[in-house]
Amino acid sequence: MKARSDRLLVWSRGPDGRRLAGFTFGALILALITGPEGLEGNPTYGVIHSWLRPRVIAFIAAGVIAWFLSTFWVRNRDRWRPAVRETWQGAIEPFSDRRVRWGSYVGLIAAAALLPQVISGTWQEITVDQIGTYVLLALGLNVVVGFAGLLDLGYIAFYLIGAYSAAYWTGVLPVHPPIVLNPFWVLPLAVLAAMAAGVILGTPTLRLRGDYLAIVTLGFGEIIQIVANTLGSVTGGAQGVIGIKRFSINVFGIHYKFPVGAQANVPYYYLLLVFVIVALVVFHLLENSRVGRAWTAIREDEVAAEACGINPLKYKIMAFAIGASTSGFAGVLFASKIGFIDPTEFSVQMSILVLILVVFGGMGSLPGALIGAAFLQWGQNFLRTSNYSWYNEQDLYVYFGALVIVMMIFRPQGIIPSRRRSREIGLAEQGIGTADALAPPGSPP
Amino acid sequence: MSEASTVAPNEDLIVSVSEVTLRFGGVTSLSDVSLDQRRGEILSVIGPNGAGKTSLFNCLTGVYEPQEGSIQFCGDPHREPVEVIGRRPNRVSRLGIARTFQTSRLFNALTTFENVKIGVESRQHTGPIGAVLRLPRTRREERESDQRTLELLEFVGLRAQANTLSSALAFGDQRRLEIARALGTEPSLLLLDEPAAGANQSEKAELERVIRRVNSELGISVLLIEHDMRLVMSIAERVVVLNFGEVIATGTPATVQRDKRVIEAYLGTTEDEEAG
Amino acid sequence: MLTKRTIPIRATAVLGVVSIAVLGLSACGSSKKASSGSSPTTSSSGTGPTYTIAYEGPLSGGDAQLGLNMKYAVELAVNQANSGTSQFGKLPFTLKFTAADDQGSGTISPSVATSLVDNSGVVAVVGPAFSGATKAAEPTFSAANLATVTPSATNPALATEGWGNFFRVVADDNAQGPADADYMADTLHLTSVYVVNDASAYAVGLAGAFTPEARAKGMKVTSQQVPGTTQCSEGTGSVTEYPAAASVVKTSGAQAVFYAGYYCGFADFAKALRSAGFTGQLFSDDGSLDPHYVSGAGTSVAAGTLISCPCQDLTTNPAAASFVSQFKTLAGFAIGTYSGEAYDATNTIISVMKSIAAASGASSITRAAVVAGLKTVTYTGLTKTIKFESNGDIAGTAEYVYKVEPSGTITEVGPA
Amino acid sequence: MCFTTNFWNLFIGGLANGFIYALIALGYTLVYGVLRLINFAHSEVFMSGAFGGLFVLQNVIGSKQPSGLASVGLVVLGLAAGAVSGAAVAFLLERVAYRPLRRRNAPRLAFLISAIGASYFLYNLAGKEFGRQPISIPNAFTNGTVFTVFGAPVQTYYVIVAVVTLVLLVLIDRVVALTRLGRGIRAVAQDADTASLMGVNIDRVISQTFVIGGLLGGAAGFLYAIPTGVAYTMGFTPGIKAFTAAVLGGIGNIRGAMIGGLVLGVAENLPVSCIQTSWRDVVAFGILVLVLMFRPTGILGEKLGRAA
Repeated sequence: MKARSDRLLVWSRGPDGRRLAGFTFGALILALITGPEGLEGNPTYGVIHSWLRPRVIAFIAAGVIAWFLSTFWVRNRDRWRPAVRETWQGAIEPFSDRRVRWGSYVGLIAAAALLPQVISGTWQEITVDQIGTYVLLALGLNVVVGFAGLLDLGYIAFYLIGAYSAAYWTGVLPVHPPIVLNPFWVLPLAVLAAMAAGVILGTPTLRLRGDYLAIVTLGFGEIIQIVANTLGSVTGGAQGVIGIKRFSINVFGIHYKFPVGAQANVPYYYLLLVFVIVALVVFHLLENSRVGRAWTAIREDEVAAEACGINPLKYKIMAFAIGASTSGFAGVLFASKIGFIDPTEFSVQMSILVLILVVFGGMGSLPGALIGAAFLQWGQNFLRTSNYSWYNEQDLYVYFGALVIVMMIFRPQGIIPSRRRSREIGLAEQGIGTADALAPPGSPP
Repeated sequence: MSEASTVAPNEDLIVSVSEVTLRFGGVTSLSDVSLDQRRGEILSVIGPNGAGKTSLFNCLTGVYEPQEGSIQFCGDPHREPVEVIGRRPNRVSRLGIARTFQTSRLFNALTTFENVKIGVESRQHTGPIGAVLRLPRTRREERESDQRTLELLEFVGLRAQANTLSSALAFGDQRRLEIARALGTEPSLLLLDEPAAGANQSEKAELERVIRRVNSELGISVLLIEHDMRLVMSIAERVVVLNFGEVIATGTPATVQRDKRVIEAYLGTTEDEEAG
Repeated sequence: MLTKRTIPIRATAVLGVVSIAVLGLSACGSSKKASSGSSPTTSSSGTGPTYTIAYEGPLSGGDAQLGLNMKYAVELAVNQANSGTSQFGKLPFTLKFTAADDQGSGTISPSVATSLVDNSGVVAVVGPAFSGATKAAEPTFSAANLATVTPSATNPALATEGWGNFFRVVADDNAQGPADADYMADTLHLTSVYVVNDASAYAVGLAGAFTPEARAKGMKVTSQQVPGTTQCSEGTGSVTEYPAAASVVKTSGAQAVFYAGYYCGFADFAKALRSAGFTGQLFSDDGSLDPHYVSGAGTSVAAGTLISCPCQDLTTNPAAASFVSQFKTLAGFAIGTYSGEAYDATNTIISVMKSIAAASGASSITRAAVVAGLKTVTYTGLTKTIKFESNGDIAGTAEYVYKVEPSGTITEVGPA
Repeated sequence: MCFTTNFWNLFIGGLANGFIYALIALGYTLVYGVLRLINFAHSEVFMSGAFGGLFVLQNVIGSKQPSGLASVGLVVLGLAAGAVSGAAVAFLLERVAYRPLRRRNAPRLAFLISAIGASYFLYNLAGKEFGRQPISIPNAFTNGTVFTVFGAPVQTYYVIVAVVTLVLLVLIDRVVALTRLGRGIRAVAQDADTASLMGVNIDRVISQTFVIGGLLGGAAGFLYAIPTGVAYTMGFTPGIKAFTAAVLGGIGNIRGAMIGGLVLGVAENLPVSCIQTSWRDVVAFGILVLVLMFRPTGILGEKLGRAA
């Protein structure tokens, strides 16, 4: 009897036992976050009704089944992996042909172009406001976080700058521009403004250790939001700005003004689609250029990169400014689409949301940022519009927070990792290299 | 100052370190260190652990900024020498001083080819705009750097491993890859920090061959920190000995080997090493 | 050059697989939504064609309670009309109710608005509840000429954008601010006031309307912006600012504080004021008309506070007794701020629909007809007589003042 | 001119805030010392401390108004409850969000992101379970003026904050300087690899550091919530402010956290009589940005070993 309980103790501390404990813990957490809301003045209500009700058995059972499957996989991992890899290789084999690859690009673009025709008006709106805009934002943040390894928590400040640029140049702010412009002309100006803000913020702070950068950008984001909200004589203050002009085309005898309201979704969708494709192409070219390699070098070993003649500050500022300008760009699009800016919407939480999208998709991976952002934003809106009894919109960030922790523990490279990134993370786990630019310069690798 | 008086005497010096003192808090790491290296020379810096050899390298490459002294570097004999102190490492690299590290610091997640290419590209000018628009210059630079990278890999004997992850290379290959990456930055002076540390005999022989060829075929001056005395004696033309941050002897390998203070310093460390 | 080739291959493959999945899922999502929309059809349970009256407002998030106050009132009005026992008698059409949650947010409300516009059965919307959400959603409603009657969005700018479909059954902040100033000067006979706004859109507008009128009445006005805090859902400021701001208010020697903002921040600020030794009158706006103000500040601090609202307390109104009790049955809680306004807004819409049906048949009720009808309607509701000006604002400016009793209950004192 | 009108009022209020910032900042500083990592989720440790104190006091204090010795006991009880809740959350946090990453030697970016995820998870979960309205803490003592400084009243609450903070700070300073646990923390802070070679159990030291930080953060949460009530979102701003204080004093430096907290508390409060209160947080964040730009090592420099 004694020996048996000893064996159990040993087993429970072994890998299988620890995994079982982990899965059970996860199941309990899941039971809690999908459980009922707590009641005001009765703090234990939610906990009791999540854990001391029969439904918890289902969760624990699911946890144990998941543990069982995972044990099964772990036992046979080495045997199955080659087969999985081979199947995967077989599946992507045709794409090594240039024609197939380009064909699939064209197919995807065509599918994306047809998308608005097959979805309802609500989903057109969501696709533009909630998915397309955030895809663009995630692609930009991916340059900062993924390519250069810098944690920017004030990313939305640049979005705000873009949005207010649109408001300024279309003449609806209390301060008036020298000339009123079509938003198409505002795009480059907003990009410049956001880029300038990025450079001004980045130049002094990017010299710092990486984790300080996170805090400084967080502070910067707050300051920008407070300024927009408070400086009423310039920004319109807390009342926000209303009546921002829409895009219009007025060349070669074509006169087209983007419509208002629900009719605006389709034209804005195509506009966004074009910009997302442009961003993908631009960032792909950058990643595989001298600039992209310099970012990788800095991310991996800043001291060695400097010794190779790379100016880390220059490239960090570059990444920061490129990310900022993408954000500013998206800000113009969104402000002009909605026609209204509410400064309180540009909160830290929105910066964090974009970060979550990038982390989920895969830092440093363009398809990751694209699909991760699209998928999470789609899922979030799907849940919001579906009214499931177990899902409460207010608990979104409970799920997102848990998702981020789980990703960091089990799949830090994201769902669609960049090949470089996952190599770096793999190597860092073996104690080689740092995989980000956060280590203080001069510290040993 | 007339041109004749400054340039003429230094014409054959690639680097001239004079009276450099480096302190960290209360600890003096280098004290009044002076040394000259002739153009085209292989000079070796030796000394026991903690003597300040790597600190000297870090001063020469801009990682540390010494409190006193001056380091004059003259990469091009037709130009005036320039001060190294006060420049960031990447500026120093541009001047033409390249280095390797005591424990190799390769970009581990990149391939052998990409590692060297990063070095080669430091002399190029493609910026984000060029990279995105694929300007003619960008494409030309890409072709040139690919070409040059392959040449350098050939030179150090790693062409066959071009597609291997640098972290997957054998130890000796990693050392040579680091040299190739450094050579990519087109240096006129190459600093090697204990390249043979931890290498086996055949790897050492291969390294020695590469260092000689760097010196003779590419005409690059080499400043070498090394513990392996056999290697130092066989390839260094002159040797500088550091101990406790001070230069205690300078001369040909043969004279230095007989110097009494050098012997003392080394015997002293041997005991320390046994104790620690 | 050497490894480059492999990366895009992998990327493309994944791109392909996953985006097809996403496309598929989006389509699923859309089909689900599309099927929930319904056209006017003959319903078996009711008579005549079926039309939907929608409610848009926050049903989740920090402001959910306010949204629920209105949602159940709208639902109740629709149920009563369908039952045939309401003031309208038996109607020649059947009503449906649908509620849409915009969380009070301007980023979500456009998509919520689009979903209501897409639902061709919807002939009128009660809401949006919040001014920011209204500003963002109204272009969509306006393009579809779908009438929106808001029971609670009081931002004056809403009536100036030329949205022909916009109506509201409450007085805007430009009416409330001066009314409050008049009340303080004429009824309370105060000569100095410290105006504090919580930096929200609503508070800034209200404080801006209050100040000139108070000055015109000869009061000495000092003002300060003390942002709502992260303690509450509205703000970005920190609670530690309240003691500092309160000591500044105390030193100014003002007789009263007019707090423009919401109950959550007001509760903390009131505590800080009393703690700093300020003994003057506390006065706030409809954002503070909530029992949570009393529970947050504590009864001893809150007692004596005056709160103004363009809304009327129906619990003491005998004509509203049945509304009050039926609301309680439906919602499970008592009527709250803007319940009565939402009820009146819904009934106004129903009365318009009834007269359209009477004039040209139940099948001729269209969105455009409802908008046209609302422009000329006169309807006597529980809270006031509803008649709209040409810009959609309510005619007349009814303001009421409430007081926190020593027991902690909030009662209406009378019109401002 | 405006600067002088409320000077002492604002100064005293600022000091009280500063003491609380200092307590929270210690949590950042200690964790930073051993892990070289900003524990973004520390603000949620602080929040859970406030909830812990609240629930215990709600159950202990009925409708009556306590006074005298009962008040002292209740404040100590609330502090203890807060500290224990904070420590429990900090312990779990380290186990779930940090330890698995450390085991894998994950990149630092992963730690920061995991911490942000943990922060969002914790405070939103608290909102879900405990309600999203702020809840007042029942009065454990009668708040009145104890004495005045240049005409500015110093209230009971301020005195409690100052006394509690000073006692805790001295305690921690001594613990780190004198005990075996403190030696472990200092050893890991100076050089984790060497410490582990010398037989220090790094996992345990890190866990203990989180627990100590959690104790202080939880106690601070309770103190903070006495006048303002408890809300699930309450951690964010004091968290950033305390981090600023830690950086200001020199992160990794225990006495620095104290000085940084007081300096920040006073510095952000004093301008309030001259500017709109809206700009107060801009002042605090501005200080952070300036410090990081011009003296990233803070007032006292950063070294856990040296100062302790």
